[in-house]
Amino acid sequence: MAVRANPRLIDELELYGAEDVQKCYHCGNCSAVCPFSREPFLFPRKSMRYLQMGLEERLAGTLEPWLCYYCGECSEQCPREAEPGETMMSIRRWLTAQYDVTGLSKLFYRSWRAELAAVLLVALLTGAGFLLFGLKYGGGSLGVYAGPGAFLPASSVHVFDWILGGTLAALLAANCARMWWLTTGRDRRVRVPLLDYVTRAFLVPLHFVTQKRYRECESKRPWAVHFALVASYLTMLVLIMLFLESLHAAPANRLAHAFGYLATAGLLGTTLYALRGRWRRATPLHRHSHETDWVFLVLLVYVAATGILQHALYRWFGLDTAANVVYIAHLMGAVPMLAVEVPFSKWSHLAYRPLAMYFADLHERALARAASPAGAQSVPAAA
Amino acid sequence: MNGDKLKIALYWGAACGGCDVAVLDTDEFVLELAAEADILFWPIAVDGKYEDIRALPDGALDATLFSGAVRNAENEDVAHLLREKSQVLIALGSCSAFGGIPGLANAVTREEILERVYLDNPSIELGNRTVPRTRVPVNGTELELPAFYPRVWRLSDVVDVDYLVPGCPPAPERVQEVLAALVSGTLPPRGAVVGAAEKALCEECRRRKADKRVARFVRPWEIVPDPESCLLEQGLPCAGPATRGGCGARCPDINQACRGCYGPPPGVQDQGATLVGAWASVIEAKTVEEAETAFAGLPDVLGIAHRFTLPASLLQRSCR
Amino acid sequence: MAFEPRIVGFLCNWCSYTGADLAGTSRIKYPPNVRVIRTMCSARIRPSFVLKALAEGADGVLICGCHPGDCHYSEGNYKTLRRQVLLKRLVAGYGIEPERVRLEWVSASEGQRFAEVVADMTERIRRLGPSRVEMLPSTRRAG
Amino acid sequence: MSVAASQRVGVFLILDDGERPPARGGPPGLDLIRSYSSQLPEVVRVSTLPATPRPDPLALASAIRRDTLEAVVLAGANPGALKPAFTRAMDLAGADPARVRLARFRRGDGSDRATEAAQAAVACAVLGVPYHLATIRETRAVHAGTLVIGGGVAGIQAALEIADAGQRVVLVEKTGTLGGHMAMFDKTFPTLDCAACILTPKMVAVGQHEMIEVMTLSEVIGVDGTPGNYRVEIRNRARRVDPAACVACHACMEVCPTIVPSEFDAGIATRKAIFMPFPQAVPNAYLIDAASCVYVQTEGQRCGACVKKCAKQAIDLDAEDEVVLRDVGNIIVATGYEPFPAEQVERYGFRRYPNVLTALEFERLTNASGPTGGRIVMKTKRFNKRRKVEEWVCDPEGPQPASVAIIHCVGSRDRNHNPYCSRVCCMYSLKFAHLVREKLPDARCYEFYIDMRAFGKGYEEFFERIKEEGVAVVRGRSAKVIEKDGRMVVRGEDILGDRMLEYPVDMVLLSVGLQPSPGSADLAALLGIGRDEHGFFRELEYNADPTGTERGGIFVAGVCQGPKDIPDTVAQAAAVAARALRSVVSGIERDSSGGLTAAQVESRARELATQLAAL
Amino acid sequence: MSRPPLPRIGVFVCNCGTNIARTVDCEEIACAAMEWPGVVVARAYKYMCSDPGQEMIAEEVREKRLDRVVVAACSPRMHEPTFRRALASSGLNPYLLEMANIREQCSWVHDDPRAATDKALALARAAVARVVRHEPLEKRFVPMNPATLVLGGGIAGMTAALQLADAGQPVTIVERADRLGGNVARIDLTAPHLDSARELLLGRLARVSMHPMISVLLRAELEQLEGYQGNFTADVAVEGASRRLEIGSVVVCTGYKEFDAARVEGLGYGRLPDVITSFELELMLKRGRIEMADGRTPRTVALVHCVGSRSEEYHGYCSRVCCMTALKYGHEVKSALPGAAVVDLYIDMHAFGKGCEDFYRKTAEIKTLFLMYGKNAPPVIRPAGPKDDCNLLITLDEKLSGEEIEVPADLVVLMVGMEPREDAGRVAQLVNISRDKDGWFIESHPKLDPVATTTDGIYIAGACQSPKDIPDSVAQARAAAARILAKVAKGKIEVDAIFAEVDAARCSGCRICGTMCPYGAIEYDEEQKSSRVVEASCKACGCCAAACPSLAVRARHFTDEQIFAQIEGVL
Repeated sequence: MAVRANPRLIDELELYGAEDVQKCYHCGNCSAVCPFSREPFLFPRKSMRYLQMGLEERLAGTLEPWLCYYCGECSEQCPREAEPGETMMSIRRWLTAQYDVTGLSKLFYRSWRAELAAVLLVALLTGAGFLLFGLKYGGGSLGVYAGPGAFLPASSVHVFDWILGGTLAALLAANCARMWWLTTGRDRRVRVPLLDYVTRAFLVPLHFVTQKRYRECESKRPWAVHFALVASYLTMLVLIMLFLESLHAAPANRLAHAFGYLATAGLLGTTLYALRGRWRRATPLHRHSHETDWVFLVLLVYVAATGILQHALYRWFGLDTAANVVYIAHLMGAVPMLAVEVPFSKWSHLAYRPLAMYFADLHERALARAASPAGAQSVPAAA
Repeated sequence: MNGDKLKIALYWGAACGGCDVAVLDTDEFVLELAAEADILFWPIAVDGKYEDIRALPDGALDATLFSGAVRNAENEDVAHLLREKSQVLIALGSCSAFGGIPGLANAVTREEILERVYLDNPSIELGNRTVPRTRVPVNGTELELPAFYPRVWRLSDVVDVDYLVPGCPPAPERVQEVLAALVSGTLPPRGAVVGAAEKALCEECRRRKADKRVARFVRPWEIVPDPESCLLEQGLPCAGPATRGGCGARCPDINQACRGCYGPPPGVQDQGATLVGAWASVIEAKTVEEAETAFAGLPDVLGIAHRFTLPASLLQRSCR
Repeated sequence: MAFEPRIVGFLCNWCSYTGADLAGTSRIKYPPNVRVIRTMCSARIRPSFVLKALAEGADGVLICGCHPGDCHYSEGNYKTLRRQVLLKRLVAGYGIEPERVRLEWVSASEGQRFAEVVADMTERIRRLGPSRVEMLPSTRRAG
Repeated sequence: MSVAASQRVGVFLILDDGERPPARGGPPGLDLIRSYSSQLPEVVRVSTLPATPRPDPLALASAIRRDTLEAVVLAGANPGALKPAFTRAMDLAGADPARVRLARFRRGDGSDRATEAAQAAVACAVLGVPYHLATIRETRAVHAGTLVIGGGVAGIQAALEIADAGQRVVLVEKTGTLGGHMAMFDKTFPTLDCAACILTPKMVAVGQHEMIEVMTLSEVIGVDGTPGNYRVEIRNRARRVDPAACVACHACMEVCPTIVPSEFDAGIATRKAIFMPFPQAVPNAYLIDAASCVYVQTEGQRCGACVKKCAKQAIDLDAEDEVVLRDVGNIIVATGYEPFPAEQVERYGFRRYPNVLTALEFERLTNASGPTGGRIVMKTKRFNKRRKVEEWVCDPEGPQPASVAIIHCVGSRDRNHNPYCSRVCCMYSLKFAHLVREKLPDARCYEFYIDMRAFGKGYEEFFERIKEEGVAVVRGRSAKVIEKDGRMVVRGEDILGDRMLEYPVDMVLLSVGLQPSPGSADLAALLGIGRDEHGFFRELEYNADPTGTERGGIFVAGVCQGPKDIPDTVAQAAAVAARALRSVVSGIERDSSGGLTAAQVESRARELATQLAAL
Repeated sequence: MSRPPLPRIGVFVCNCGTNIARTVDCEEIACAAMEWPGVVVARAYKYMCSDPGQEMIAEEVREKRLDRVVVAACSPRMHEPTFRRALASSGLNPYLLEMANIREQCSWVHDDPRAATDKALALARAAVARVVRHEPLEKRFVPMNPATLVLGGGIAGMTAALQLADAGQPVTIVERADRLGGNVARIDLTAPHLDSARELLLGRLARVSMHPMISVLLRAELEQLEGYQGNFTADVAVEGASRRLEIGSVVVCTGYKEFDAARVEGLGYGRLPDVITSFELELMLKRGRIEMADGRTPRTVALVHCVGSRSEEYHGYCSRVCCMTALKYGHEVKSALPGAAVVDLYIDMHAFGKGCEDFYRKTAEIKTLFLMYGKNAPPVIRPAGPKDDCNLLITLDEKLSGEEIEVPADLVVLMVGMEPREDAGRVAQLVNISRDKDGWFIESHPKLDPVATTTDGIYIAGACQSPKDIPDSVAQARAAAARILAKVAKGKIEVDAIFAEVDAARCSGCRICGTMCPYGAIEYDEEQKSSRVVEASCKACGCCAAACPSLAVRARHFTDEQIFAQIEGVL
């Protein structure tokens, strides 16, 4: 059965940032340049082809975009300036929207106004909520930051963290399930035995933590930066989810604090580096910025900065009131950042990417198994 | 005998006798000839011995018409004899002029011929190894046979010849013309080819001719030729283009490709090579394979192209 | 004395003769056994020329023309090729080894090739030995 | 096709790509064009439109209706792009859709000349008169001679065409011989006939032609005058060998101590400082490369061995350059091209791996008269005793490659290098593949291509033939040449086969594109002719006059105008010869290359409009 | 073979410094030559080509009353013109010279002095034997009629005519249709610069119509052409009446016709009303109405390349202009219908001309969807179903994605290729030129001579030679004009002294030579029943002479006698 082409999908993808994909004339240079491009996952050219032709179903089912780390070599060498790297990035955004079960992602990606509104709305709600909570159920006084009578007791915030975390995790899990369905579950060419799912599952945490594939790119620096960012982020996440009290508690838990400082520094450093890069359009990766990229980075910087500021105000200067105000401001950044970015936007790639590695591995095994009797390969096409 | 009458002789060397028949085919003219000339010697028609001729003084004969090629010592001896005794020596017919059909023997060696005819022939009695020799003792006497030469010669190879009358056989009308000229003393200066045209056969061939293109050569039995158009164009290896005219295009008139019996046209040295050049020029092959296919209808090129002129070819197989 | 073959070369003016000249300007050495006769096109070569050369005592005849499709006169070399096929058969009829008559394509840039062809042909003819043909005698009495 | 005289015309000035509509005023050139347009009596409206976004025909239709326009003129750098929109708009507005006319011009830097030409173009379009018709200028041709710059196949052809007509030609060639790049080639596609067989007779004909004055080692350094009457200043660099005396015996070469890479052999072989570019060079004489000659470099202090060796005393090492003047009527520019420098595409490893060769190098390698006698060999390492270094050389006895990859579009169709298509590479690459398969029947041969541009007569058939010969044609530009386990590996995507290829190969041939000769910028400035964005000389009009230039009496032919193959080059060269001959035969230079004021053109156009209406 | 009276031959052997003398004993040759029949002087000298060398030859010619000269030196390709000039300057016919190439083909290629000298002796002997049979030859001239007949009034024909007429030469354009302009008149804009074809044509048309040197015959056809270059007589039928024209040259610019798209079954042309050809789209563009058959505006327009071209079944060749034309349509459709999507189905994108790759990129930038199909696997077009939001569905095996896809379209434009006009065969026969297997006229040589044909005086230009775009046609038309102008400028046609001639007294009219000549220089005289060589058209290859079985054709300067003598000489 022939697949229906849709010459207009390219217009839709343009909203996700694929502004140059139409220029591609399929010389195959990008795929050959890319160290990750090998059978059965040939990209970026083929993904660009699906996009150009509007083969929506095929495109939604591809794992390839997640296998790309956007080192930018392909874009650098593209003879038509079709920006294959950026196109892959755009497809990832589009895929994020496809995986999202709520449809919010689509809204955010297609309209930066909607995303901004959502962020602001959640921020206001958060601010108002915590203010109300602090006044009504918390310490009631902005003058107390920590300890008994604290305006926002760590334990309460911790509970909120867990509720928020749980909700977001559930949403993300639903998206991941959809991702599985689109890429693997419905693909009849790929038959994955259950055992494989179990035995290869270790790949998810492995890639999640190490992003080791990223290191295979020719330039190692982006990986280092990304690794630092993710490590900081995860550290912070662990600290907040598990040791929130320790951060607040006096006397200070030196270990938690030390990690906290490190993570904050890491977050600030890497995000500022990224912002600077995007501002200067220094590398191919940073040459094109979708609106959502700015939102994500700005929020991260903001959250990291407010986080460390409230800490500093309280710990170093003993300014409890100011610390509380900044804390609320911090939460007004952190909550929308998580609520919007984790399931619906850029953050989600932290989940999708390792999953994609995992699925890709399953695909490869399944295909190899299907083709195993005939092994020989790489004979010239017309020989 | 009337002293005014011409004295002529006719002789045949290695020949089939067709030329003599051609002389006879001049019908009543033979009688006129006989009225004008004394035929002193003509093995097929007149009684006469070599000794009679030998007895004549040199130059006693006004003319001799010598048909047939020189194949053996006897042919050569008589040729010398007649040359001495004749004022005018005319080579009558293609055998005499160019070697003719007997001349095809030059494609092989004498040994091969003897082998084939006397030793290796299926009709030979088993064990019989008799091969002719020049001297054979029979019952105490020695019989002498004329020596069988290693190759066939044209008459002009052994003696000076004054005129050539080509044709196998020459057309009777042409023979008559020559004889009439002889009688009336109007033969052209010596050395000429007489009884033939000055152009190639195509000149008198009545067929319609176009610019030549031949897809492939065919054997005569392969096609029924169109009676109007050029036979060569139809793929038959017609020798007409490289053959002297004069016969009146007798063969093409009966849907038969010219076999080349009148020999090469004026100036042409080697009829066979010339025919090869002409025939090979008109096919359209671009590779050796294509050419081989196109030439499949020419199985024996030498024999076909040099059917009557092999002893006159520029090139001769070594007899050593 | 060792047998030195005598070979007559017929070379077309535009490709092969120029190629032979190039062998010279490039100082490529080859045996001196070929004597060259220049014609405007290889298609000028009448089969009689070849017979004549053989009859005059040549041990071999080399004909060189432009590569197929390359003829200065668009198709002359094809005509040469056609004649060559029939000519070789004719020559064989005389009891002469057909290898003594050779057709080669040599372009104007193939000086090296010309030298190789000459060397190869000389060697082959040397191995064949002298040509065993006789010239058409003007009369038998002479011999 | 009659043209109605007076109509209500609307002029739409279309801005250049990326240009924003000026809030007020605008660039001076544009303003002058606008004011000029609006004062034309036929013009009822002048508006300015950006090139993008595309105007909506419906909106245009209402604008046309509003002003009851009967004809529309689109003016700008690329007005045709909007023509269909306007045609439709005219139809929608109930006007005659055929009355959309184009005035194409380059505003450029807004110089007076450009503005004047733009105004003239608008005037012609408003009046419905073809621009190139109204701008024809006739001047008397004073000199019959023609200067041909460049001695490649284009220059040779043009010179011969003119000289065969009995007219005088001065042919100026920068190098020491005629022939250009074509002389270096082995075979030419698609007929595979040998380049030398075609070219050398023509070179000889030029060299011996009594009507052609050949100046090798020469350059044009000054041009002065008007069409039909140019005075040209030519610098003849000293050859230092008298070509009339030299018998090309090569005794001098044997004693010359200097060895340098041979340009003619594209660097895969060497030559001496006194050398003959190639055996069939015209003039067929040696010359001295001053840059590498010991004598010249030491100002006569050392060497000079060749002088003593020359029995004909043809060598004068102290000869000096001279400058000569020639008066000509026409100038033909046929300066050809230079191959794209392959080292610019680092990933193909040219110069890093010895057996990555450019097209020209391979041409020499496979050429029967090349350094290996046409044997395709891999470069082998050899110790150079003189210079005491290891070198990679083409040894005629060297090993032959078992697999060869040919990479198309090196430096072409690439925004990072030359964005244009070089037009000949596909076909010569196929030719290479054929030669490889023919000479090395056991070798594998891969072609990596993007689009197979086999467009000419017999080309497509040639492509089919190559495929049948067992060449693996891979649709996909190979991205890089890498080294794996001591072997070169070519990596590329086989798009049609849906797989990634990594072929180990012994030799890589880079099908480099063509780019303008190094001196073309200076020459263009000297001659006062334009160049396009890629540096090729700009033709006057793409369709109507593909060989004329902005300056009358100066024509371009061959690759210097844009990449093209030999048949197209020869046709073009003959075409320019026709232009030159036309003025020689009639004594009149006639061209539409400008030089008239807008007012002159306008009044001519008005005259013509009435004549055209009468047709 | 009658021998001419004993000639007086001078033999001059060049040492070429040591180039020859090093391996060849030049003195020995000179001594030996003195013994050869006819040789009255034989000398060796250092440099024969030098001024003193040439002077020596001239002096000997005068003093010894030489009537033949042999120079044994370098290749005749190098110095034959030099020595011919030397002969001419001493009052001898230059063709009474023969050179023996004892440098390039002797001293430079052999090491053994004895063998080299022997070979040089043989070559010199052959030259002497040959030169005996040389005869003085003169270049001849035939008059050149400056008038030209241009067959076909398309862009190529008009360009050629104008080029000639502007040079002041009379031209007659014979056009079959009732208007000039040809196929260019059918198009609106030209690729890649989107210039107006109308303006281009109007300019040409105006100049042609107003030019005093051009006469245009519309609704006219060539009926017969006789004569040879410089001197043709053409019979032209103009609206029934026959007119006779005396002309010197003919430029054939008969152009092409478009491929009949209905022949490709699967495309549905003729069956599906919204499948149209490129020329039909041109008409729509000219009218400003791109509409479907029912009057609606298409939302998606598909362009199918290579219809009838690059296929095993129809034409194997590429039609060269369709790719760029399709790209042009991409732009035009997007301009006229900004909301429409354009789908472009191609095999390889032939954007090779100047500015074309750039145009291709721009077309891609405006989001034209390019789909690649395989050669010999053309797309199939069928009507869409009621549920589809389109009119037609195109199925194809898309090569760049490897997917079997279907593309929705409302209007499909078939880029029909070019093919020879149906009367091309007749024209070829009339003017005696050949056609290739596809039916295009064959040029004399694709590189040496792309506009001349094998018949001198007949030129071809434009798409009748093979598919071509406008600039290439224009260049070709001008190139053809250049050839004619060159001859007109001289006023006469020089016939080289070396050519073939037929001895009518020997010719039997077998017509074997008829097919030998690639230049149509051999004519058959029906009345005389003999062939004849048109000297003005002969290029002296000698092929006919080799084929002639009657030795009636004689190749001057390469006669049988000369070559036979040379063969005897070298052996």
